Amino acid sequence: MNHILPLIITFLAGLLMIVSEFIPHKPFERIVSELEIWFMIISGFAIILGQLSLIKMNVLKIQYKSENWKYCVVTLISFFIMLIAGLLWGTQNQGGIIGSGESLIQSIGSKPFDYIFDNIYQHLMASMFSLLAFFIASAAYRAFIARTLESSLLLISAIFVMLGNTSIGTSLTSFLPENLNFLHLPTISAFIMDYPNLAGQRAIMIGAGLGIIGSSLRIILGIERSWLGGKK
Amino acid sequence: MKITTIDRRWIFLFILIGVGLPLMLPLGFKLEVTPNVQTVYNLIESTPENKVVLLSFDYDPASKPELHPMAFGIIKHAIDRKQKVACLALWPMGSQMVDDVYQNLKKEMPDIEYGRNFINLGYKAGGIVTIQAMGKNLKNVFPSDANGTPITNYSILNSIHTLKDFAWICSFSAGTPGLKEWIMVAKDKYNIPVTGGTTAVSTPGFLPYLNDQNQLTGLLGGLKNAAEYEFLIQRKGTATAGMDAQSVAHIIIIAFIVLGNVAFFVSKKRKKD
Amino acid sequence: MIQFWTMLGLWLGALSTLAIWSFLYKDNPFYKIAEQIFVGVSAAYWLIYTIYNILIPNLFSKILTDPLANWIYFIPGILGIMMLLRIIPKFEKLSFYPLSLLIGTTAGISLLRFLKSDVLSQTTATMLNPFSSGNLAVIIGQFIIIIGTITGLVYFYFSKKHKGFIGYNARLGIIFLMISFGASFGYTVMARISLLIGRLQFLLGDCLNLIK
Amino acid sequence: MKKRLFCITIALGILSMLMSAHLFKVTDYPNDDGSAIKLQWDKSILESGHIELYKSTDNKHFIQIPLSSDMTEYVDKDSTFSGNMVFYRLDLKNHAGELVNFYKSSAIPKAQWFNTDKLPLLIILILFSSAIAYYVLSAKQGKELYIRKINGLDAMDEAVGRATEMGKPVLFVPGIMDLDDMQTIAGLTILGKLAEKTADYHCKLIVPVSKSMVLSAAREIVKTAYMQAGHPDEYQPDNIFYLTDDQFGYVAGVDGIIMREKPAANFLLGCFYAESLIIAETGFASGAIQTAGTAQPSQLPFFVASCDYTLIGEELFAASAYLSKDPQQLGSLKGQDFGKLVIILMIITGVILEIFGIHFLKDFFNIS
Repeated sequence: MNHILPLIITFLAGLLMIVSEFIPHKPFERIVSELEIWFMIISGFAIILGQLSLIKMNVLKIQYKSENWKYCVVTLISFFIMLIAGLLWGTQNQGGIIGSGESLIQSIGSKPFDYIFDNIYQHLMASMFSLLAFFIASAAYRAFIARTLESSLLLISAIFVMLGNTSIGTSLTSFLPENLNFLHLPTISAFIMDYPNLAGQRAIMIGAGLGIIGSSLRIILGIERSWLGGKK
Repeated sequence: MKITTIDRRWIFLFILIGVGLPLMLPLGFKLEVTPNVQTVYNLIESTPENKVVLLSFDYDPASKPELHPMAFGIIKHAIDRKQKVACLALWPMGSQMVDDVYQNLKKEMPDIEYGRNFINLGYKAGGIVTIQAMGKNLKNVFPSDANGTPITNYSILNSIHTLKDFAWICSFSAGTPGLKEWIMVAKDKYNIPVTGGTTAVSTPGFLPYLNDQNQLTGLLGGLKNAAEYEFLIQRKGTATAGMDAQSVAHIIIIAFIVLGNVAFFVSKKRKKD
Repeated sequence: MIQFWTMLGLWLGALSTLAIWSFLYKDNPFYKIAEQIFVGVSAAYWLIYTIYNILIPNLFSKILTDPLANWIYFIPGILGIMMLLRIIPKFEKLSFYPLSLLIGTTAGISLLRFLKSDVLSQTTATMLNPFSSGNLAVIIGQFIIIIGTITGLVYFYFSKKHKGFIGYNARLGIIFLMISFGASFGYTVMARISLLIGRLQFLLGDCLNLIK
Repeated sequence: MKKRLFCITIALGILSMLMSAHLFKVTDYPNDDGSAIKLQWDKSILESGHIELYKSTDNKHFIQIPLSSDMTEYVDKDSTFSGNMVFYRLDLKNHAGELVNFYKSSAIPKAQWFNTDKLPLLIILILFSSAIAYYVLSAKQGKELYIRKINGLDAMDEAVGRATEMGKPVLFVPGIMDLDDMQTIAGLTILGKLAEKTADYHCKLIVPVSKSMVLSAAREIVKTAYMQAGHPDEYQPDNIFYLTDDQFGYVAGVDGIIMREKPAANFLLGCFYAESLIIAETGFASGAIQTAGTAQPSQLPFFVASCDYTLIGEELFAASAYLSKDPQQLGSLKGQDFGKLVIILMIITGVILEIFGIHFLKDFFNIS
């Protein structure tokens, strides 16, 4: 029963958002933009919740000396170094508790927070991202096998588009005369991208859009309440 | 069949080498030069000596891999043709991009001299409004260069009063403000030839400007076009290397797909037998 | 001094890259360390980011400078604290109130946004005259768009068995979906290889000076 | 004579006012909250010189509005408008900067209660919502509803069973977005059903999350599921934990978990971006059965390529109805299908009309 009030709040908030779309009159637009700021503030508080969970989990692992517990020490140390650096001297645009660390900038080149960001964090991000170059190759090798009609189509359209986008594709078909231009790999690749690909994407977008509309309505009407944990 | 379960780490190794090697030793795959790139090349090639040209750096480090090689190639070409290059930035980080290109150019081109045939005017906020103001009076907008030295100290801009005095304008553009604003003011209003370099993502949006009215005089779109330009000026730079690496990586991936399929059909046949 | 720190920065960057890549071979202590540093540093980064860029400008500075004019911000402030009270099991249920506000708002906003930009605008974009161009390829292409979109939608039809006429259309729909997946896969390869090129340019160029 | 001249002057004045009303139009900006006025002037004005625009709230003190020289339209947005008359003057100057002519006009900014531009949106919204509501109600009254097979979901039991046999955990990844993305909520709904199964099988369920609010919601959902399955004591909140908000930091962590815990079944359901393939390929290498689902068209190819089962787009949102077989949920799914039917009919009608050069339907639903 203690779910009644949250469900009413959900209903009213959802309804307000929908109604305000159609009413240009004051104060509806203002309410919507205000609620967006509220959203940010609440999730801003929530982020602390996540950090506490992170610290707790790592401390527990260290305490019980569970497997790989030594690495949890690394997590905690790097977390607190970054946190303290940010709190004490601030970030690129903001000063911290004890100022902006001008003398540190003189010797390191930037604030400690930014130094870690530029020299460690950014590289970790870029390297993790670049793993995709390897994985996209291994996934292609495994998935693009002409087992069925579907997987053959997947394979063929992928290869045409891949070839059409680099210089090899251009040179492979460059011997073809001008009036057979439609057989040039870049032309075929562009055709696949512009038509069948677009059609597939559209069907997914419209379908998923309807799915989102349906789920949103279920949530607003209180039919879908799993996020509250309970069913009824 | 063993080959269907090939350790995927072999694929990783091939990709790593296939991308790494061409970066160090560019192969220079033959590229078909597309008409838009040729137009840009012709524009610079046909501009008389001692004319001053304007380059606008409208991007930040995120688009560096694509736009940097273009900026480098075009400036080098212009200076080789004995034109004088003035650079400015409509994006805050653009000025650093200019410096970076200049430092690298200096290593290759000893006859480049700051203030005589190259100048960095630095960053100005305001986008289209700034461009319009330059159309009226350039020296009001840029009284000094990026380092704060008055531009009258240098000889390069002696003959320049407004935008109209530049032989052509080129914008390396990753968004707004950028090439579009230059077309709207410099080309549409003052009828100065405008060309540009854009990221692959934003290229389709500029194709309509390549029309009968020559709103754009050629366009470099993405790494592939940058490599074609390097091919035209006969310099194997980072775009060529990058494009080579792309091609090799694509060949490797396709080769593995073919291998996988062959193995699949062979094993299917054996099962049948 | 500054040179030392720049040099150290390059080394740190190179080591981070190699440690992450070592995962491609197998899980190992270097990856584990890099992973944990990544998790720790990024968690702290987002915390600091949230404090400086969201909580201070949107809440604290408003409440502290002029609490009376900005009284309304006490509401999200209190809701935020209710969210935090999840830590104490006794007050756990209090977090339902901010959560229900957020979910209701999300549902309302998504409903309209997707109706407008995904459903309606994609539908009108498909209402095209296939014969509008004289080019045969374009005419075929436009027919493909119309048929592909419709049959793709039939594939997502849930309340009818996929057999007979519907089954036939749904099968055609899945064919279009597969071509589309293959095409976007192939199209993405180039972008992903570029990421590796960027990394190698850092390692081979900036660190080792092997790239001219 | 003087009288005649006077008459002519008056007539000319009226004429010029009429002309100016034609050449320089000032009207209330429609469908807004009363904070904008729309100004339009004829292109012919620009031919004889350049223009300067001034505005005033008292018709005495005019202030200039900066314009660029080629504009023929301007929307004056001013939040200080209070429903009083606003006056505008358009000065035409020659190249020497001398005033050649001027035009004056005024308007009262008004706020509207309904945005008529959005009428088609409202029509479709009411149509779809009432269809969904109708089917939900008829389902409530006991009408049997059919739902077609969704592959990945049937395999859920099998995957959890296999994990239990092998004594390995099940991993659930809800994507990297917060609760403000409906895909995350759809993923969490499936998590509830999954948790009931792992509770039944006494199988360990690991849920690393990337957003704190998702952490709260996921814990609540799993806790309830374990209670409903009759094993509240087996619920372990610490198995649902936060890693980091960062996209790739999160992936690094998830990859680590996959390689160390070696879960036998991975469920990747929610909103995914570039990380989709990194997680799916690592999961494949670890030998897990993988079920993925997202509505991100750009990431679906990678899930299709490296996972065993993929929920494509709308299937992700249909999953909770499919798994629960709850009549109300099934009813809303039926309503969505009605929406699809309407759209297919709209497309077919639209295409036919377009072929005959009738653009009415397309234009009507084209909302900018």
